[in-house]
Amino acid sequence: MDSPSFDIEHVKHVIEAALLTASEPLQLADLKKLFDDELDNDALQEALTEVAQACEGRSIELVNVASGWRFRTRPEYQRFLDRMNPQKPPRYSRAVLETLAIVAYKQPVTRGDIEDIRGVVVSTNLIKALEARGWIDVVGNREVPGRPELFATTRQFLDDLNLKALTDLPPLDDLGQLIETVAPGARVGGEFGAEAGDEALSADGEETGIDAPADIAPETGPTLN
Amino acid sequence: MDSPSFDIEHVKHVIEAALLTASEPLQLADLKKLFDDELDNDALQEALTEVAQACEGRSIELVNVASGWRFRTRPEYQRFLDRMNPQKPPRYSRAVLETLAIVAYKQPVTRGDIEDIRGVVVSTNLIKALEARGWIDVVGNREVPGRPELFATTRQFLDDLNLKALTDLPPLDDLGQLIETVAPGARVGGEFGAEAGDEALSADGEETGIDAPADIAPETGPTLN
Amino acid sequence: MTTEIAAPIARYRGEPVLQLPLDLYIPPDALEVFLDTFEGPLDLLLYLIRKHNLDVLDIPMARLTAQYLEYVEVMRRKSLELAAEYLVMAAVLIEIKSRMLLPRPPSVAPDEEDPRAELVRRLLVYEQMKLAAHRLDELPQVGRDFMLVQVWIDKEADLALPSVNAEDLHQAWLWLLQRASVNKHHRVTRDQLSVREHMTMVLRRLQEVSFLEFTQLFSQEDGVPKLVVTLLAILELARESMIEVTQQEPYAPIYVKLTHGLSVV
Repeated sequence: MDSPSFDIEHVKHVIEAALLTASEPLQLADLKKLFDDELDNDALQEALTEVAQACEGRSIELVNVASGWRFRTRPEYQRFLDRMNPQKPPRYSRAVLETLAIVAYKQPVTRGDIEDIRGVVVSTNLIKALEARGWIDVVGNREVPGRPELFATTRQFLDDLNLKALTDLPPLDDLGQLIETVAPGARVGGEFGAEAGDEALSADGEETGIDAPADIAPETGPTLN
Repeated sequence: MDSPSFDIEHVKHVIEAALLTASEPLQLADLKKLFDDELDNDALQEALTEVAQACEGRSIELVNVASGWRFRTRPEYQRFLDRMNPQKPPRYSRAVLETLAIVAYKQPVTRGDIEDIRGVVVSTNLIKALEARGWIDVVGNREVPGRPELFATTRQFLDDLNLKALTDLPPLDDLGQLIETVAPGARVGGEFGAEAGDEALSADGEETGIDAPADIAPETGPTLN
Repeated sequence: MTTEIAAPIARYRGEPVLQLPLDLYIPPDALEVFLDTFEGPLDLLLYLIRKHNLDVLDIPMARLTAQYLEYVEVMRRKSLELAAEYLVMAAVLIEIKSRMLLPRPPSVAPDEEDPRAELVRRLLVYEQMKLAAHRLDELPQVGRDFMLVQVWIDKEADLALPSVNAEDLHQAWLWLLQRASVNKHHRVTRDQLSVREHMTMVLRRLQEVSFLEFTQLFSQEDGVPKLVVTLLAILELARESMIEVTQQEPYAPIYVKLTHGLSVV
């Protein structure tokens, strides 16, 4: 706003106070409520940028995550903070992490989908632990017999990993690349020659559907193997 | 400290990170734990003074209250923060939740029992806060030197958590499976030669550990564990 | 193979492999641990494939099946608890293997799938998720790799009390387990909780009166389970020196009181 009384220093201080005390990330709409005069997005954005810049070289930084803006400590200070406070969130087992990865990358998924991909039964406790952590929740039911619940990751999951959107997750290896993992020289040809008959498969995997990720995308619904 | 490597800027940044993230005021003794090298009180005090000075003109200030140092918003910013208000209920710190969980699941317990399980000192304030809330109270004393008080959860605790009996609390049997208990390096499932040995050891340790819970739950004998 | 013995046929973890291991040797002591290392049959199969540098698109089924079955057999001999999934996978492998042994007519329809295709697809999808899980775990995480900033607001009127639910306690216990690595030690089951609850109840009753006759702690309306739990609670309290149980002479009434008879707290 071009109101003559617009004082960017004041706006910065108020915004900073709000962000430092908030228990959750704040969105632009929340920040606007701090001021009587209507503040436009540009002015707010400018103030946020300046607040962020003022943190340069300090131990905290202003970040924009899925639910909004918030301050956090820079990871390089964690080792000092750990000395004072030995309490850390649990380091999850592979079972939990694999389940989380499947929900994150294939959402929405049912427990059955997760079991199909992992090839083992997924315990209720495991799902509950991720729900209790606030990282996954039920977003609906799949319309098949039994109407199984569909799980997806939450905004808090993104917030807790300091991400703005699911697209910020590390990209998946594509299946083609996983196939290539074997060095070309390392083929075991000879010994298993007898069985290695069907070159067709390795030559053009496309026909077998191995190279067609569409097959395994969540859209395929309950047929997802 | 006249150590030549003493870097006041670094000390200030670390202290600031600790104070900005602590849920309770910090004492000099707490702050000292942040650093490997012994830091003397003068150096700490100097750093604190400089951190406090750096806040001049900003919306927060560093204050020394009865239980230690903490940042707080300057009162003149309160009216702005009130506008944003959607007062989300505060959350208890992890220390409070863990203490409450121990009293709930292991009652009756002394403060010493809680400290043994948590591995850290339990502050009087924390116990008092739970008593003030009416969730725990003293139900007796253990007949050991010092006659420590025995804490248990109250009827109100059950009411407030909407439980009929303690047995309605979530069972904890297989929670152990959810967390990482092996060395992080073992997760890729690649090589198991060297690591397998270690794990075998810990597997053994676990079994024998069941008979010797003394180090974690001192007065509670084998029969109840 | 034209390769001479000296030339490594593969590199595994940087080590040259001169000869394919003939079998998967599992030290007997490590077996149980070995089983725990895997998240299931897919994980085990992937391990076997990657360890032997097998071509995923051209899996030698006879070899893989033999190794897998050998492994499953050892587990059974050791009477280890073998998850059903492992047996199901054994059946799948055998079925694929036998289908591959069937002669194929030269005029085989082009759309006929390689019997291994479905297994390969599952293995790759699983491997993809396994790697993703690993990377997910490496992302900085709140509370573990960075902290959130929370500055105090000095405000007296703020009386909103934090709320807690049962799941919070569940989560708190997970934190405890993690830190203390006490996983197996703190087995708290419903039964034990019930004893603990009755210990508290007995202590509360003894606070109201200085002592009670043993029998007064029991009520006839209580069912057997409750009577037993109450007795266990009293025994445990006595063992932990929280109460005293006394009897002047045989057959005399038994009295229960707080140790030191203190009802004042």
